[in-house]
Amino acid sequence: MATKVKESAAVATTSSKNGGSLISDDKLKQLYATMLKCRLMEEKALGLKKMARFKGNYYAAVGQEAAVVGAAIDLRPEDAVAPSHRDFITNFVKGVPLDAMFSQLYGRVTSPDKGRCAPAHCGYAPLNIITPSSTIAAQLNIGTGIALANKMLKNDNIVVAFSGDGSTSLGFWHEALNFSAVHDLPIIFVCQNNLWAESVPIRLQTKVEDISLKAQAYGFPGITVDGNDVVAMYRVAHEAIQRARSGGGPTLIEAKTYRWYGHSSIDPAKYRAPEEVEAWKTKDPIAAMERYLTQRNLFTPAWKQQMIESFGKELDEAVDFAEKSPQVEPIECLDHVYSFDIRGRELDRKTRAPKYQK
Amino acid sequence: MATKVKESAAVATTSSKNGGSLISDDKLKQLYATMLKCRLMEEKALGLKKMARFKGNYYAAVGQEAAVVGAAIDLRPEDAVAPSHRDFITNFVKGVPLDAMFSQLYGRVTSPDKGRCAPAHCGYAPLNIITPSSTIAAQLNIGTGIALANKMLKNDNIVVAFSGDGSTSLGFWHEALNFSAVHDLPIIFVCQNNLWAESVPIRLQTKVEDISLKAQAYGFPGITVDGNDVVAMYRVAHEAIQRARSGGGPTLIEAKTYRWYGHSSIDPAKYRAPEEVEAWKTKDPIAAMERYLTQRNLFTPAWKQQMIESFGKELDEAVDFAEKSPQVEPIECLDHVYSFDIRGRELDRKTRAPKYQK
Amino acid sequence: MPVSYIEAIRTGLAEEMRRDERVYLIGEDIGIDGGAFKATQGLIEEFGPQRVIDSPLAEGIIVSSSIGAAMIGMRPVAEIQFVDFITPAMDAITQQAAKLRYRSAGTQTCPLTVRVCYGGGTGGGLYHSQTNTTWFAHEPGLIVVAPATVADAKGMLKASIRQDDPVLYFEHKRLYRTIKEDLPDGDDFIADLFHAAVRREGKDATLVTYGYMLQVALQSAEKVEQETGATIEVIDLRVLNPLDRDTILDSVAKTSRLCILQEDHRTLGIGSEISAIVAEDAFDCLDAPILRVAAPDVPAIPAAEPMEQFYMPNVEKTCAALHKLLQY
Amino acid sequence: MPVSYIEAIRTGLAEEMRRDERVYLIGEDIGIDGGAFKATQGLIEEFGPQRVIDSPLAEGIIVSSSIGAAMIGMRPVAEIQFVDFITPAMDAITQQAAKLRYRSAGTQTCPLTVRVCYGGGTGGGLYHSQTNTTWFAHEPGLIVVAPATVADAKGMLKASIRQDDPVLYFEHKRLYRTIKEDLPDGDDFIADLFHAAVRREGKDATLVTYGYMLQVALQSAEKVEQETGATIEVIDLRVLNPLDRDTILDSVAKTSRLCILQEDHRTLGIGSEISAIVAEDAFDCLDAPILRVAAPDVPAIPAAEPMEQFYMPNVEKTCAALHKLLQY
Ligand SMILES: Cc1ncc(C[n+]2csc(CCOP(=O)(O)OP(=O)(O)O)c2C)c(N)n1
Ligand SMILES: Cc1ncc(C[n+]2csc(CCOP(=O)(O)OP(=O)(O)O)c2C)c(N)n1
Ligand SMILES: [Mg+2]
Ligand SMILES: [Mg+2]
Repeated sequence: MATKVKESAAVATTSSKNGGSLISDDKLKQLYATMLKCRLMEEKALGLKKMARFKGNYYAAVGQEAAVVGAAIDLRPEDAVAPSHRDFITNFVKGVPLDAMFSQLYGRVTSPDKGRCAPAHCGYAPLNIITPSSTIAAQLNIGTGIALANKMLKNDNIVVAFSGDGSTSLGFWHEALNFSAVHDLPIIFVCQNNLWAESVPIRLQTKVEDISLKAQAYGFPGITVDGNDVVAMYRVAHEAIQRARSGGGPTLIEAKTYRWYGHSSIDPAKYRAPEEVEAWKTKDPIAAMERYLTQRNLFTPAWKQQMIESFGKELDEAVDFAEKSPQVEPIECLDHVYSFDIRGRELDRKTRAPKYQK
Repeated sequence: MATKVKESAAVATTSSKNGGSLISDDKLKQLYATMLKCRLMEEKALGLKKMARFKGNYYAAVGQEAAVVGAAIDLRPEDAVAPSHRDFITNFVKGVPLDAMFSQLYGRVTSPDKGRCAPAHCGYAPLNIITPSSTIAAQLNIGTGIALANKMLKNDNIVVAFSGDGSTSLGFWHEALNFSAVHDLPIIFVCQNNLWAESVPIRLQTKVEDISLKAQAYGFPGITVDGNDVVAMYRVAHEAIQRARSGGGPTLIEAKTYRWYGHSSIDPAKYRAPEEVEAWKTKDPIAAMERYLTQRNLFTPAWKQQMIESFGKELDEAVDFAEKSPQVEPIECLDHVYSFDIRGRELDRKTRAPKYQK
Repeated sequence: MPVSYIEAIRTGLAEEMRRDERVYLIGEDIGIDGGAFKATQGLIEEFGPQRVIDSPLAEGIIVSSSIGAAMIGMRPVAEIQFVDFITPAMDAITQQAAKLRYRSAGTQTCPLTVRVCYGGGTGGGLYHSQTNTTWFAHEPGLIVVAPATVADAKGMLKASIRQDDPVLYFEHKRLYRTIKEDLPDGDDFIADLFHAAVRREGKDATLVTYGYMLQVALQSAEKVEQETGATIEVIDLRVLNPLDRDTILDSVAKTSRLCILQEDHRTLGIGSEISAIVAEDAFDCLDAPILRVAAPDVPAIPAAEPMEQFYMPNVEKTCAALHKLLQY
Repeated sequence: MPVSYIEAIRTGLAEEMRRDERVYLIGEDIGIDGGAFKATQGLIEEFGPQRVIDSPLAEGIIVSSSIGAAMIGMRPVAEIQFVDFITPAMDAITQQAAKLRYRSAGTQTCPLTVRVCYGGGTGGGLYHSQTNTTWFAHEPGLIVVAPATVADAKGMLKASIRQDDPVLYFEHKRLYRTIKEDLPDGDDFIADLFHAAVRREGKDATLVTYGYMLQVALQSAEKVEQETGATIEVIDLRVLNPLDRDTILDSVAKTSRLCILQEDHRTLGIGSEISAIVAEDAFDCLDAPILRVAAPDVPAIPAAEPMEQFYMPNVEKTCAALHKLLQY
């Protein structure tokens, strides 16, 4: 099986190996707008975090928006997304209401998980976004199972599973990719190689330069993309999604990118050279797309400004909604353990008869 | 890093990329003799098994001797071997006394593990053979740790770690190879691809044809060898061992081979077509080497006959030794749990004071 | 006609697969080979390789893929060939399956069944004899069952498959072909998944057990009655998580004496929790210490027969404990 | 000068590394970053990247490579960043480390230390708050320790590194910076690895606990004494496997009343075994049921504060249990 590595992104909007159509102007604008909103949302979240308005740790993807937006923007509601800890924004791209997302940050009763998970670990059942655990790479394996079921059910839904460079060292990563290959499953593995796993540089993670190469071990295509080029990312993801939908099996997409901030909201990231950070900031995916749209006469500062303002308002409303939402009741700690209720069992230990029954 | 796949074995005795010396006649004869003895030993073991002279399951490598012998024959006592369930004969190749090996089959007090493990799970501390667990691939990870320690200790000892095609699907396999690569460890992974993992054919294990390809994911050489050609196997292992000893890092050797019998002594192996088995029997590594030695005037039927007889006697003596060796005492069940004794703790529960101390 | 424990498993699987298209099987060697113990023999012929999947050798993905499939409506039945090899699936079971419903506040669930072959006493040695039920009985969110009879083997398996929670179904390899029972006809034979069962009534002491040890318990009770006239109530736990406190407490209220029999080694076996429940909630009923008949605290069951026998709880050891209890 | 729990860990590591060249550290982010909680800060500067290894993100190989290295004479100290992520190392720990000595009849051993960061009450949510001590306390062949004081944090760590068995060293994240103690000088300060400790003498009831809960236990004992005059003996288990039965039984022989306090959820927590030991071996001493103060049986600690507080055992819940016990 042919394995592509490092397809150039430059030609992405004007040609496609498989003969796909050109990307419409509307789509280009939508890609930009979505990235911008993701950025605004996460900067908002970080600001709130700094003011200690919500608790727990947040993992920002600022700088990596192109990879997420390019991969997830065209997904259908029925398609599943398997996010990692850093993919809070996949929820937004897929269409989760902001109220729900900010309630997640605040751990309120209005959050999809009713206050159980850490702030960034957001899932959403109605749109088939797996509620993430923290176990690195575990989402890939569950995603693989969804893809298996899609295949069994003979529908054309697909799965997009996100992970980071660090995740590639874990056995789980390997088992998911290998299994997907053996069964030709409709799944796309998007590995956001941001060069660091917490404080560990990629050279201590793997001996290979391009993670996409690892797909060769499984016998399906792997491709390295400039993960800060949303158009390239979109194009490559589009092809992979088409392949998956039509029974062509999995693809591994390595998006080379960079996180601007620390691993999480408590990490000053002193292990990275300031020059490295600065160099990557000049490759800001949003600024790059802005230049690109400007060249194509698709961009005006007014349009951007208007978006910043109107989306800013939406964010404020969502924050307001979250902050006004009630805390969960302490006793809800006992809910959703099983399909049956355990409150009686736990609360009144003298009432011995379990409250559940079949 | 260059990755070699499917180097031809035909040229193995007459040339070597790295300029190694030709293989001596003595070594060629030793390779043959060792394979023959391994075969005789396992046929003996299977015969005893059939007569129910010892208990538990035995996993024969009959048909695969070339892969094991070629890889392990030149190892030093200080080099470690990490055997899988099917690599009982690595013990013999490395020099473990037959008495100890047959005591292992019989689970007697004279066995290296004093009757604890299943018959084929033989290790031997004095020669650095890891006592295997049954967990598939786990030996690779422990072997990797030994290689790490060798590197830290700055000695030139190496590790040869055996596994099967089935093992490649497990996360453990991946973690071991990746870690070895990152740290350039002195370890050789010998994957005996015998096309089946119990009843599961290789196509349900992996989508790639050559397991050696998987080394690309880790950035070190992988090579496919005719695992029934002991000379080719020896040559390739020799190169890999030299690389490892001199700090060149790991190598993955895929030995394509075949097990003649069932997965274990209770498996009739009905899942395989009889034609497949017959075809592979014509590729008997011992017969092939016999022809090769004959061409080179290094073989006489008398030599073989003499070996069969004298080694047969050795085997009989070892069986006799094992059968006459005492059973373990029941109470030894309580030994070797910790570095301190727990007999007192377990036997007399009224004596509360633990018998151990620092 | 009496059927064996393993036949009960096989027909249970077949019936559920016929009843519900969403049920499929996945595991190592379960297809063409019909499983290491032949529990799935013939199923690939009837249902094809799409529904009887010979998986790659990777317990992690066997379970975790089943979680994903279950999330979107399938009813997977995963097989772990030997519980000794369940460790690669530890994350999938304890961190994913057990916690998915909880972490998504009930919006995402994974109704899967994991069939786990366990148990010793067959000479399998360290890595083909383990029990390991504690790891999972300790995890809220999982239902853990361990059928000890043929009727339960079938009825609880079918119930597990239909249950909307992840179920670990522990089947004891030594029961596969050693016990036979007549079973009710028809495929609507579903066993309760939540209660322990009194397998033998008695008034002088309660003996709690599960799995293969039920056989040992019944024989011991019989023997002790013959020897002393005392009657021993034998309780088969059936469900290891969440535990049915009632049946145990009610029995101890009647007998005032409790002995627990487990194949697992002593420390933190299931018996520890049973003992703790009774010492907490039925202390006043007790007339004697709570005794445990268990294997010694060693890492696993050695292969050599003398040590295996030393290890395994048996009728002799159980009777000795019962005598001690009755004489107290 | 009083030092904190985490400083004690750091200096313990440094001293052992200075003392013995074979000691090395391996784990995620332990090098340049000095660890997720800064337990290893400064060590890579002193000992270099050969002895302070920033490993790939793979707990399995972190532990299993340490087993191999230990086999041939090294003294590895592996770090598990959060016990919530120990599952990938489940095979390495329970099937390899715990059983290597046994399966080789003592000819192959692995003296390694695994430092495991655990515990809740810091808002970490489901996957940064777990306890999971049961899985390992249930495995003979492993030594499992859980220091609750600064002196033990240092002394038991050093003892673990020198011990010829695999040791799991559970360090509670909530203790890192909340407790401080003066410590004896010098690097020969080694703590006992085998016994529980009486942290507070008493005669009216015994309260057994470990880890962070020792703080809660001591406060509760104090409060109950103020309220009722009753004195509570507080036992810090220190070692979770193999358990020190003596100290517990001796205390109960004196007090006749036992309460167990654990952060873990109730079912099959360490408390179950403590209870079972006492119900078995000190029944006659008991004047009251054995009570357990434990978290409810839910999959893990939720992040939102109201639920976290509902979950966590605390002084109030402990005092309520002690009152009940004393009034019995
Ligand atoms: C199995 C496991 N081990 C350790 C951790 C702790 N941890 C959380 S994120 C992280 C680094 C992840 O790196 P990468 O996969 O590159 O993703 P990134 O954070 O760069 O997006 C680590 C070590 C975890 N969550 N799961
Ligand atoms: C983790 C684990 N899962 C399952 C098994 C059961 N088992 C033993 S050998 C085997 C097949 C191994 O196949 P392969 O790696 O190709 O080695 P071969 O037997 O062909 O030499 C299986 C499934 C095991 N020992 N360990
Ligand atoms: Mg990263
Ligand atoms: Mg094989």
